[in-house]
Amino acid sequence: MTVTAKPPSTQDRPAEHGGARDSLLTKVLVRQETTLVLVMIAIGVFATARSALFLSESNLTSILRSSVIYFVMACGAALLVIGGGLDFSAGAVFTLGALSTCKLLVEGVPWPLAVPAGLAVCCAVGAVNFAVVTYLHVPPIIATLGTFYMLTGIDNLVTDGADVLPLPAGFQRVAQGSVLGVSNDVLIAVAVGVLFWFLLERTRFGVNVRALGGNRQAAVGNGLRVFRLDLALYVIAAATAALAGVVYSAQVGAGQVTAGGTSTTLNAVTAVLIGGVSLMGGMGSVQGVAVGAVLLSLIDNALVLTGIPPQYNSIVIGAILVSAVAVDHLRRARIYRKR
Amino acid sequence: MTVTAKPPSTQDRPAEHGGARDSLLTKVLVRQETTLVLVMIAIGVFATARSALFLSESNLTSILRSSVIYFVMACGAALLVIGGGLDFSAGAVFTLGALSTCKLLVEGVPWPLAVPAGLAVCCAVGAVNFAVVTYLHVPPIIATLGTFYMLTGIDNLVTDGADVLPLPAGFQRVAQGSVLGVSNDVLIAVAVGVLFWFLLERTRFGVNVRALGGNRQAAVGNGLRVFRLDLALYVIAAATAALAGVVYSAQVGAGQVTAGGTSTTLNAVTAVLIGGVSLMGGMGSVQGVAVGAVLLSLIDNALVLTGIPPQYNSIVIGAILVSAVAVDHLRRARIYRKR
Amino acid sequence: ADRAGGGSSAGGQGAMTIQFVNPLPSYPTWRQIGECMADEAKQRGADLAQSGPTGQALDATAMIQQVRQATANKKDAIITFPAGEGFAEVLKQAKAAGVVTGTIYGPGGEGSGSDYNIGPDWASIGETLVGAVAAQPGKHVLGLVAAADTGLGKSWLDGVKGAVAKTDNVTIAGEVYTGDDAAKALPQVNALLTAHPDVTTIVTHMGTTTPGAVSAIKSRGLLGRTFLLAGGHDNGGSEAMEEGTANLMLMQDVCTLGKQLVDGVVDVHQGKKPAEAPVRIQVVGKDQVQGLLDKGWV
Amino acid sequence: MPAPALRLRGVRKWFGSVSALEDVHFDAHAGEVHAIVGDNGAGKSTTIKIVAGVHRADEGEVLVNGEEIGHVRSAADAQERGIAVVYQDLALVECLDIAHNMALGNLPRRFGIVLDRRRMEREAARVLKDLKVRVGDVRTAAGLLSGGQRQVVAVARAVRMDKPIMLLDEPTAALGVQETAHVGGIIDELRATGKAVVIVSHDLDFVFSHADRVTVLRLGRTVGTRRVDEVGREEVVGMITGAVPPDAPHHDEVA
Amino acid sequence: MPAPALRLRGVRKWFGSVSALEDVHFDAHAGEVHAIVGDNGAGKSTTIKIVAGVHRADEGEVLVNGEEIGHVRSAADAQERGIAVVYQDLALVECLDIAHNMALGNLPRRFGIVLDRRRMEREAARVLKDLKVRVGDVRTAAGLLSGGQRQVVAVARAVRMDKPIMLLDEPTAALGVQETAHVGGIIDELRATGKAVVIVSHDLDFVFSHADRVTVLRLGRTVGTRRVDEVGREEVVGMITGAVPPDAPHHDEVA
Ligand SMILES: Nc1ncnc2c1ncn2[C@@H]1O[C@H](COP(=O)(O)OP(=O)(O)OP(=O)(O)O)[C@@H](O)[C@H]1O
Ligand SMILES: Nc1ncnc2c1ncn2[C@@H]1O[C@H](COP(=O)(O)OP(=O)(O)OP(=O)(O)O)[C@@H](O)[C@H]1O
Ligand SMILES: [Mg+2]
Ligand SMILES: [Mg+2]
Repeated sequence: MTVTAKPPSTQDRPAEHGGARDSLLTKVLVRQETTLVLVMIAIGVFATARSALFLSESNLTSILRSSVIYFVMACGAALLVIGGGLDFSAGAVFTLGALSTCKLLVEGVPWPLAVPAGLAVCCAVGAVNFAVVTYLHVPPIIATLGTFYMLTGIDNLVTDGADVLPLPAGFQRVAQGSVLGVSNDVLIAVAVGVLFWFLLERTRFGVNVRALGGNRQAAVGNGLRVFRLDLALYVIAAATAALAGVVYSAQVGAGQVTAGGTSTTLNAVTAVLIGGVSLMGGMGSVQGVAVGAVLLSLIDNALVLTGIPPQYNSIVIGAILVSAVAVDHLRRARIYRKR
Repeated sequence: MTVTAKPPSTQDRPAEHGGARDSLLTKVLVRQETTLVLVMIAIGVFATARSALFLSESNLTSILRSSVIYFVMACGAALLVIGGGLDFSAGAVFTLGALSTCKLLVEGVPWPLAVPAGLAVCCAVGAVNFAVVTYLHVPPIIATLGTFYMLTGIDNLVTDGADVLPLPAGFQRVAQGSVLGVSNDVLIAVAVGVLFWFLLERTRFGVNVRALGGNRQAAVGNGLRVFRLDLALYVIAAATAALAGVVYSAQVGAGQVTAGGTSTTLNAVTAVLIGGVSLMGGMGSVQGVAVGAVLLSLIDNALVLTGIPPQYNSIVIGAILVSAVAVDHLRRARIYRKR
Repeated sequence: ADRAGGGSSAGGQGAMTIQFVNPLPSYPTWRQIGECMADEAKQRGADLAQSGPTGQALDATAMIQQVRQATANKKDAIITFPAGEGFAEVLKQAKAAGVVTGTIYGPGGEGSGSDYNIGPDWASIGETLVGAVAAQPGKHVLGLVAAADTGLGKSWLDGVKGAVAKTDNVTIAGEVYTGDDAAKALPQVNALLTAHPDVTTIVTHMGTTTPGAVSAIKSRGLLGRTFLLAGGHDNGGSEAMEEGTANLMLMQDVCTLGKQLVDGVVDVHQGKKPAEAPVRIQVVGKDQVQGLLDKGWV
Repeated sequence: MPAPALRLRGVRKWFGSVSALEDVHFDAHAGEVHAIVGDNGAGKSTTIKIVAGVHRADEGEVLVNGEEIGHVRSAADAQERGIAVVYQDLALVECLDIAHNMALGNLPRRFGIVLDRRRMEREAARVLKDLKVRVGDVRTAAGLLSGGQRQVVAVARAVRMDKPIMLLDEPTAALGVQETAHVGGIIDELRATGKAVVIVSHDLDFVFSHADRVTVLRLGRTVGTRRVDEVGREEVVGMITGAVPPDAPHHDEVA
Repeated sequence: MPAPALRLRGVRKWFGSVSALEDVHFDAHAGEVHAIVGDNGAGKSTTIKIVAGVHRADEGEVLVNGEEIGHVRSAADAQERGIAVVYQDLALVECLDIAHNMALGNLPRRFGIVLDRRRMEREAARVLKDLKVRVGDVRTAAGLLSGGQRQVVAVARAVRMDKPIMLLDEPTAALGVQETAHVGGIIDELRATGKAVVIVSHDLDFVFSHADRVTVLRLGRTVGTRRVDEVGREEVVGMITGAVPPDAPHHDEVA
């Protein structure tokens, strides 16, 4: 097996034996987010060429605002996936959070009470997911799929299948108002993002979650309180799904029974995965998820603005998803090019 | 840590140090299928009590016939999952297989040619999935999700969104005819089931697939041709999804653009998981998948026959899914009871 | 009016911009509505862009996002199918931003957020369906097939149930849901017919049910005893009428509906009062189908 | 003589219908190195895991400092009761770096909640330096290390935990000559600081030069415990292979 | 003297920007046991994996029987070219049983396609018996075995493959005294049957009693190769630690 007989050229080798770390530039360049941002820029250039409206402030805001839902939901989902779990029920929890909050709102409960109450209901659902997985030993997907079905039924029963509205203006301002020109829903997303970034990157909890997802047996053996971590993860995933539902209700001014469901779960999971979180656990970042969520709503938006017939939407979306990740791999391989 | 000071009672301990294997009875008892069959019997008893029609031959046949679709699709999906992969595109491949076959049929191509052609198209899709995963290093879920989106678009474009019909009677008999009183679609499912059981349990290929899913690195190191295995798995998964689509078309006598999609993927994956196949790879059986598929259509059928208001359907489905697996765990724990 | 955008290449400066948020852009009926709208918009000098959710199923969330995007992009008018009560609020948000709103098959009226609605509401669709069945001689037992007990499915179920209550020769034996999953049509209709062998007519709001229902009726040997009320000529509706598994078909003049909707929205934009449009939906027997098809009905 | 730091009595363990431990007993004292030796599959790792809280004994007692410590339900409990472990399979998280792995279960923090990454890396580097170990940068992911480097990280983690009872399951199996000598030195130091060190090893040279007592397991049973300075290598090998019969059953303290 | 069964020349390997091998060369001959020793992280396992086809060398040559064998792109290729391997991490499939693991990559079959399970189990039991190894039933899942039992299975797998070149990466690290002696015996037998056996080990006693030649790696470079009967233990340790300077660079056959 003669691989090559070319003499070694040392200049492009920064490394000593077993030592060497990558430069900061390399570190930034090899991140998946960087690729996704490049893909976003490419889409943006294309969309701008087809419609001047794309770069208008109101359009960019609208992209951001529609990504808020995916992102908030994806934050909790990402944390759970990094911790080695999976929550299929998120789409139904989204609806449950929205509906239970809106039910209270139309009954006259002021929103500062109704929102926490709605979230609390969903946290309880998260705890049930945890209990079913942990104590009844049901694999996470089946457990949360079961919860998904049950909640879908409950969501419908509770509302009798009808959307819940009208919602008080005060509540709608939670998403529709703005502070210093930035709309509230975007602010909420930023706050959630910062919180999750902090949790994941700067706390013991974050490290423990990565350890749990990276090697559950090692986490157990090294004395992590894995049940507590699991509980926290399922509850957090449910809470962000519910919060996304609440924000969505405030955005559209109604508690929609038909919002959420499989497609919402799918979108959040897509944002998580495209953002570089590994289903194998342990790996991923909030920045990646943020870029993934914005990319998804950017694609949706650009498809409308560029006037591509909607029949072609799904082809374009599929192609972009796959090529974004594929390009990412090729870029990295180039950076670490084999001699 | 005093666990217990009770003197050892040896009689219920079949084992010697590090030795001891379980008896055949224990082996049957601990299987997940056994639990699922018990759950099915329980549902059957309940349904019969509410409606004598449940046990009618035509109803039981109709349960079996509707499980055929899930089962055929789930066979390939299960093999792929056992081999450590995942195919999200199956729902769209289902549609593609049905549509491409039906397109050929309405153009006058006889079914013994049209069906293989339709399947071949889908096998090519499976090969594309493999290539994207292997050579572009896109994680399986994103790759197959991308394929899913793209095929959804292509399915629509090809048919202009309209169902493809009428189909020749000869083709419809492929599913609707019967041999010795057993309808053809059930016979197809049995044949597929036997083939996959044989593949998984009695061939080198099956062992290699389990090894690949159980520990990919070990499979590579031990000299398995992992790329070939991957290719085979993706192609097989696509082929069964397409075959399921073809059989479905023959059942209803139309190539429906709207059949397949996310919900079909979800149903097949549910059958796979509830049947005891682990998403972690390596573990699972065709028998389990068969029982899982029948259970799903049994639940749907029993819900209608027992006259449970359809609003409660999804609650009942969710509850049965979770409890079937939970009961399974409890049963096993009892069998291997701790002293 | 604002500057043209959103995929307009033809529309010049000052042309009215209309966004049609199509619920099912790949579905033939809805695609036809979109095409007719685009033709009419061109006639009226407006610029109509079309968008819609990805995938096969109706996705209210994605539609609402697109309504909001069109509002943010300051379209002159937004047209959509309000698939649920929740659309009222986003349409109101659009109106508040100065956008003219038009709906098809919506509830219409003050609270709907719609400046101009066209097409019957679900109560009158239900009456049309049930009325046609009741007009046939004898007693009729309905088996209902709906997507779900929410959104569109629920509106339809409520309409049908309300209408049945007003007749004396029509009853409902049972209902099943398919979750808009075509592959569920066959087993669900099979189970429905097993549980309620007395069903004479299968009624559904989903064209996707047709092949499954037809297959179930035939395979159970109920040809001539149980009929499908076909939900349009696509999906094998015409063939079912031909072979006798279906005895009635719901038909609509969707193209005219679409054109009138565009006219109405343009009129509102120009400050004119739009014309009331007649209801163009009918349930017909086998002999009338071809005539209506020739007139552009589907 | 004070109560032993760690005492096992009649410990049994079943995995399903497989019996892994039949009757394990030994006493490990503070300030002593207690070796556990035995054939492959004798039950050494299972014993360690029971003490570590990973498995629960089906029968028998595990006492820390002479106290029944109630149910230790998890490794976290065991850790709180003063037990640090190096597992035979090392139990490293491959996607985390060396510093994180070394601090796992006891991450340093500032201001109550913020992870003190700087301190964590400093501590990791210091412990590794104390161990005279070269594994490159502490920010290298554990999954990229060589077999021996991983083992060193696992040992360093246990040392950093600084608990009164240390359980080391084959801590030198993958180590080179020098590194093995370093770890021997560390074990001597741990004994000098008064810790009870329990070490599982197949390397009898290592056992004879660092341990004070040695307990031999065979087929899930304690064959006997000896003071290293009172026993010959042949006798230990005989006990391992079964050539020397097990000590008479008894339930008092040994040695 | 015939061409060496296995020859490495100037092999280099980078992982990203980390250099694992700088210049590795040695010759292993049929009918000889060739030991590779070196500090932790010296590059022994990386060398083995390159020969095994798991990694590809960035530079340098790997020759089997004096022939450039072209690109070995995978372990499957290497296996076809007559190489059997025991990896340091063993590479067992935990969910498969012992018999399956031992036959992996070379499952016996009947009638062309049917897996011959009976024969597979019989062969596994026979090989294990030949190795005088007790791991219980060959139908036990590998994941349930003790560390040493796994290692025995991995070694048995390589023996069962019966290839002319055997690479053993630390095959006795987890083994007890008796089992280590058994494996030593196996290695002697393999040599006697004319195989080229390459063995990585930290156990210098083992190396000195079973190997014919020993190559020392240090920091990814070959320091030198010696005949075991011509070198002292101190010299080898000195080469490992760097106390003895590396041999002058050369590109001809050694020893
Ligand atoms: N996949 C990899 N990615 C990055 N670095 C690696 C990888 N594999 C090995 N290395 C590095 O290469 C060097 C040599 O590793 P190798 O496993 O060959 O050592 P070794 O001689 O087998 O050591 P040990 O005796 O500890 O097993 C080490 O510094 C290790 O960290
Ligand atoms: N989780 C388990 N399930 C079933 N059997 C097990 C399990 N863990 C260990 N065993 C069995 O228990 C016995 C003792 O295993 P243990 O790992 O304690 O041995 P050991 O003394 O550490 O051996 P080694 O020196 O090889 O590491 C073995 O026969 C093993 O197969
Ligand atoms: Mg052990
Ligand atoms: Mg090594």
